[in-house]
Amino acid sequence: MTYSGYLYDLLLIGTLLWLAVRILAEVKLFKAVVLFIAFGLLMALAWVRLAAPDIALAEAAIGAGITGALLLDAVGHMRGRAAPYPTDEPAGDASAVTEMGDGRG
Amino acid sequence: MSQTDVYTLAGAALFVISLYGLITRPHLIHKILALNIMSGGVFLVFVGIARRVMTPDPDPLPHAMVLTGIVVTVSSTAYALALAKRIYSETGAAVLDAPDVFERPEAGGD
Amino acid sequence: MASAVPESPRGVRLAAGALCAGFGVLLVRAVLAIPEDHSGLAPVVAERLVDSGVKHPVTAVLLNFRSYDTLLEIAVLVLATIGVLSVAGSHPRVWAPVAEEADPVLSALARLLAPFMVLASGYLLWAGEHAPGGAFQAGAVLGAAGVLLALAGYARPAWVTKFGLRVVISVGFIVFLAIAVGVMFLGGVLLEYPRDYAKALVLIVETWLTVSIGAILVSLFIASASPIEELRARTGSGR
Amino acid sequence: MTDALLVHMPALAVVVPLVAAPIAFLAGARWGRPVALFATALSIPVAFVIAWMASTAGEKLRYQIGGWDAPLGIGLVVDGLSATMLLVTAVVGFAITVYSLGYFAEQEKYRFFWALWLFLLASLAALFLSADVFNLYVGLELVSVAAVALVGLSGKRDALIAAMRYMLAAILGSIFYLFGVALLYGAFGVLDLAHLAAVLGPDVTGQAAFALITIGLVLKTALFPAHFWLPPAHSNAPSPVSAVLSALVVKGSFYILLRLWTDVGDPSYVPGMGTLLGVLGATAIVWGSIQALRQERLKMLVAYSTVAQIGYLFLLFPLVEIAGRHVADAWSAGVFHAVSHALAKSAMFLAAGAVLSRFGHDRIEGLGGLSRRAPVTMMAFGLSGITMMGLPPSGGFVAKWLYITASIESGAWWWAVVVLAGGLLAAGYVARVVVPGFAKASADASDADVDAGRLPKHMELAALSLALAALVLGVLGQPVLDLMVVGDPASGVIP
Repeated sequence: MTYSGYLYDLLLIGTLLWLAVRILAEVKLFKAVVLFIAFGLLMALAWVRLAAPDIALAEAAIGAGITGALLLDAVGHMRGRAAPYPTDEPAGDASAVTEMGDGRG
Repeated sequence: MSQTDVYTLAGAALFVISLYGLITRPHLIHKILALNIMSGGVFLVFVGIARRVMTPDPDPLPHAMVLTGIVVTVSSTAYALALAKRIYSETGAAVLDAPDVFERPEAGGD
Repeated sequence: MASAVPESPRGVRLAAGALCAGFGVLLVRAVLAIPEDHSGLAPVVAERLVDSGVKHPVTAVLLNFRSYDTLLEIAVLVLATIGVLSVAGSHPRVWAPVAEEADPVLSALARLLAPFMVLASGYLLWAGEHAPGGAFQAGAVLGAAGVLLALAGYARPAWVTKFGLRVVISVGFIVFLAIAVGVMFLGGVLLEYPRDYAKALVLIVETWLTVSIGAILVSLFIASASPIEELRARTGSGR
Repeated sequence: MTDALLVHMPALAVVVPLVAAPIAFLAGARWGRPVALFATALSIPVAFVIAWMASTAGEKLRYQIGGWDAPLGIGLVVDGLSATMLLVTAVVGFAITVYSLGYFAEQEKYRFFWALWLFLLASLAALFLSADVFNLYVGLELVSVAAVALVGLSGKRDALIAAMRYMLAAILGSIFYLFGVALLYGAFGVLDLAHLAAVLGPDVTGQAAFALITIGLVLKTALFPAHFWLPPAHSNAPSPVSAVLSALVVKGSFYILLRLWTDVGDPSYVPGMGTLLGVLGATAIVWGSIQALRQERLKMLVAYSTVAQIGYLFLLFPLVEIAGRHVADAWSAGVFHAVSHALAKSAMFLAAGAVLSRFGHDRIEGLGGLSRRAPVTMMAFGLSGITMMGLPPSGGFVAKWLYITASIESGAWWWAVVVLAGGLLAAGYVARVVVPGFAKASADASDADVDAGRLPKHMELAALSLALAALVLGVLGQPVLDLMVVGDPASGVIP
C-alpha cells in the first residue's frame, strides 16, 4: 500500500467518523439526513478502497439513495404536520421542524 | 497497522459512537439514523476481514453477507420509518416516551 | 448547543458514555486480535465456482452457494413491505392516485432519464453474472426510475390496483421460492440447481427479483404514508 | 418414494408456511384464513415426522441446502433440540391459528394478519433448523420484523409506541449479533455451527464474539435488565400475537444462546458468563414476579410473568457450567421449562384475550364472576397458572424439580432457593386473578349481559387445550425429555 493511499484511507475514515458524530449531534433533522446521505456516499468510496465494488454499488443505490429518500420523506412528514405554516413551505430552513417535531416538554 | 486494521477499527468506532447516539438521542429519526450507522460499522468490519485474502479479489463471502445485510437493514429501516411517521401522526411527536402512555385505562391491547 | 430537543438526563448520558467506552475497549482488542493469515472460505468458493453457473464469486455465493440466505432476505424485504402497508394502511390516502398534473421541468427530465435508468438496470442485471452488479443493484436503479416518474407526476398505471401491487411486490419472492421448491421434484434438495440449468435458473431468479425489488422500493416510497402532493411540495418540485 | 419424501422433511417444515405466507398476502383477509389453517395443520404432522426421524436416528441429521456441503453451504440440522422446538411451534401455532379465526373478524386493519403470521411461523421454523450463524441472523431479522409488525397491527397509539420500542431493541440486538458473526468468521473462518464447534479455541476475538452475540440475544430474549420493551409490546399486541410472542418468539433467541453456549462452546468459554446469565435470570424471576403482583391489568400481569419465567431459562447456564451436562441435568430442566412455558403462557394470553373480548376490559379488580360468565376461559387460566407456579402434575413442576435436583446435586443450592421463591411469587400473582374470578360478580354485572359477548367455542377451547397440554406434559413428559437430548447437543462433533 502506498503512502498516499494510506493517507487517503485515514482522511476518508476521519471524515466518516466526523460525519457520524455530526449526524447524531445535529439538532436539525433535515440537515442530519442530508449529512447521512453524504455519509452513505463516502461509505461507497470506502467500499471501493476495500475492493468491494458490489457493495459500493449497493450502498450508493440502497444505503444512500433509497434509505436517504425514505428518511427525507419521514422528516418532511413530521415537519408537514407540526409546522404552524402551510405544508408546502420550501425545504430550506428545517429548524422549525426539529423544534416542533422534537419539542416534547 | 494494516489497511484492514484501519477499516475494522473505524467500524468499531462507528459502532460505539452510534450506540451512544442511540441511547442518548430521544428523537426516533436520530435513533433510526444511529442504527443505520451502527450497521455500517459492522459492515466495515466484515469487509475489512475479507481483505485478508487477495487472490486477486478479496474473500467473496463477507461481501455477500454485507450485501444481504444492506438489504435487511433497508427493509427494517423502511418499516421503522413508517412506524415513526404513524406515531407522529397519532401523538404529535416522534419520541418513545409520550406522556402517560402505559397508564391509560383503555390501554389493553386487542 | 441550545436546542428544543429534550436531552437525555445527565445520568443517562454518563452511563451511556461509560458503557460505550467499555465496548470501545472490548471491540478494539477483539478487532486487533483477528488473525491476519486466515483465508476463511475463499479457497472453497474459488474451487467450486465452476459449478455455480456464474463467473462472479459474489453472485455465486448469493444466488447459488448460499441462496437460502438470499431467499430469506427477500422474505424480509417482502415482509417489511407488508409491514409498511399495514402501518400506513388505515390512512385512506395511501391508495389515492398519484398526482394529477405534472411539473414540466421534472416531467421532461424524468422522461429523458427513465429509459436510460431502465437500460442501466438491465445492464447491471446482466453484468452480475461475471462482474459487480446483480439483482439488488439493478432493482434499486429500477426503483429509483419509478420514484422519479412518480415524483414527476406520471399517473399510476392502470394495473397498479391493490391486487396488482400485491402481485408485483411478491412476484420475485414467489418465483424464487417456486424454483427453490421446484428443483426438489427433479430429484435434488431445496435450492439445488441442476448443473446444466444453474446459469439459466440464476438468471430467471435475478430477473424477477429485479422487477420485484424495483416495485417494492417504489411502493415503499409512494405507498408509505405521504400523499404525492405533499411529497412534491417538500422536494420543491410542485411550484 | 416415501424415503425420498422423508429426506425433505426439514426443508418442508420451513417451506410449508413460507409458501403459504405470500399466498395469504395475495389472497387477502378472507381467503387468508383457510390458507393459514391448512398450512399450520400440515405443519403438525411434518413436525411429528421430524421428531420421529430424530429419535430413530439417535444422532444429528443434516440437510444441506442447494446440495453444497458445509462449510460452504447452509445446512439444516435435525436433532432432539430442534425437533422439540419445531413440535412446540407447530402445536402452539395451530392452536393460535384456530383461536385467531374467531379473534380477527374481517376488519380492514387486520387484513395483513395472516400473511405476517405465516411469515412469523416460517421464520421460527427456519431459526430452529438453521446450522449456520449468518443464516441465523437473517432468520432472527425475519422473526423480529414479523413480530413487530404484528404488535403494531391494531394501529392504536400505545401499540404503535410499544412496537417501535420493540423494533429498536430488536434491531440493536441484531446488530450486536451480526458484529459477533463478523468476529467469529474473522477468528475461525467458518459459519457452520458444527465446524465452529470443532475449531473453537481460547481466542480473544472468539470470546468477544460470544459476548457480543450474547448481549444481542439477551436483548431479544428480554432477560432482565433488557426486558424494558417486553411488557408494553406483549400487553398491547392483539392477544393471539401476545401469545406467540411470549410462547415462541422469545424462545427463538434463547434457542440460539443455547446452541452457542452448550452445543458450539460451553458456558466456561467466557469466564464468568454462565454465572452472570444465572444471576440475571434469578433477578428476572424475582423482579418480574414482584412487578406482576403490582399490575392492575391482566395482560400486563401476564406479560410481567413472562419476564419472570424467562429468568428460569437462564438458570441453565450456571448449573451446566458447574456440573456439566451429564452430572445433573440442568440442561434438560431449561429446555423442558421452555416447552412447558410455551404451552402454558400461550394459553394464559389466549385466555386473557377472551376475557378482554368478554368483559370489554382487562382490569383485574373488575374480573368478578369470571368463572360463571366464561367457565372454560377461567379453567384455561387456572390450569396454566398451575404450570406457572410449578405445582404437580404440571410441566412446570417437572422443570423446577429437575432444576432443584441439579442445583442440590452440584452443591449450588442457592439456585434451588430462587426456583422455590419464584414458585411462591407466581402463586401470588396467579391467585390475584383466580380468587376474584371465582368470587361473585360485582353488583353492576347483571345476568343480562352474560350473553352479550359470548365467545366462539373454538377460541375458548384453543386456550383450554394448550393449558391442558402444559399440564399433561408433567405426567407424560418422559418422551419429550427423551426426545430433546437426542443428538447430544453437548458433544458438537461433526457427523
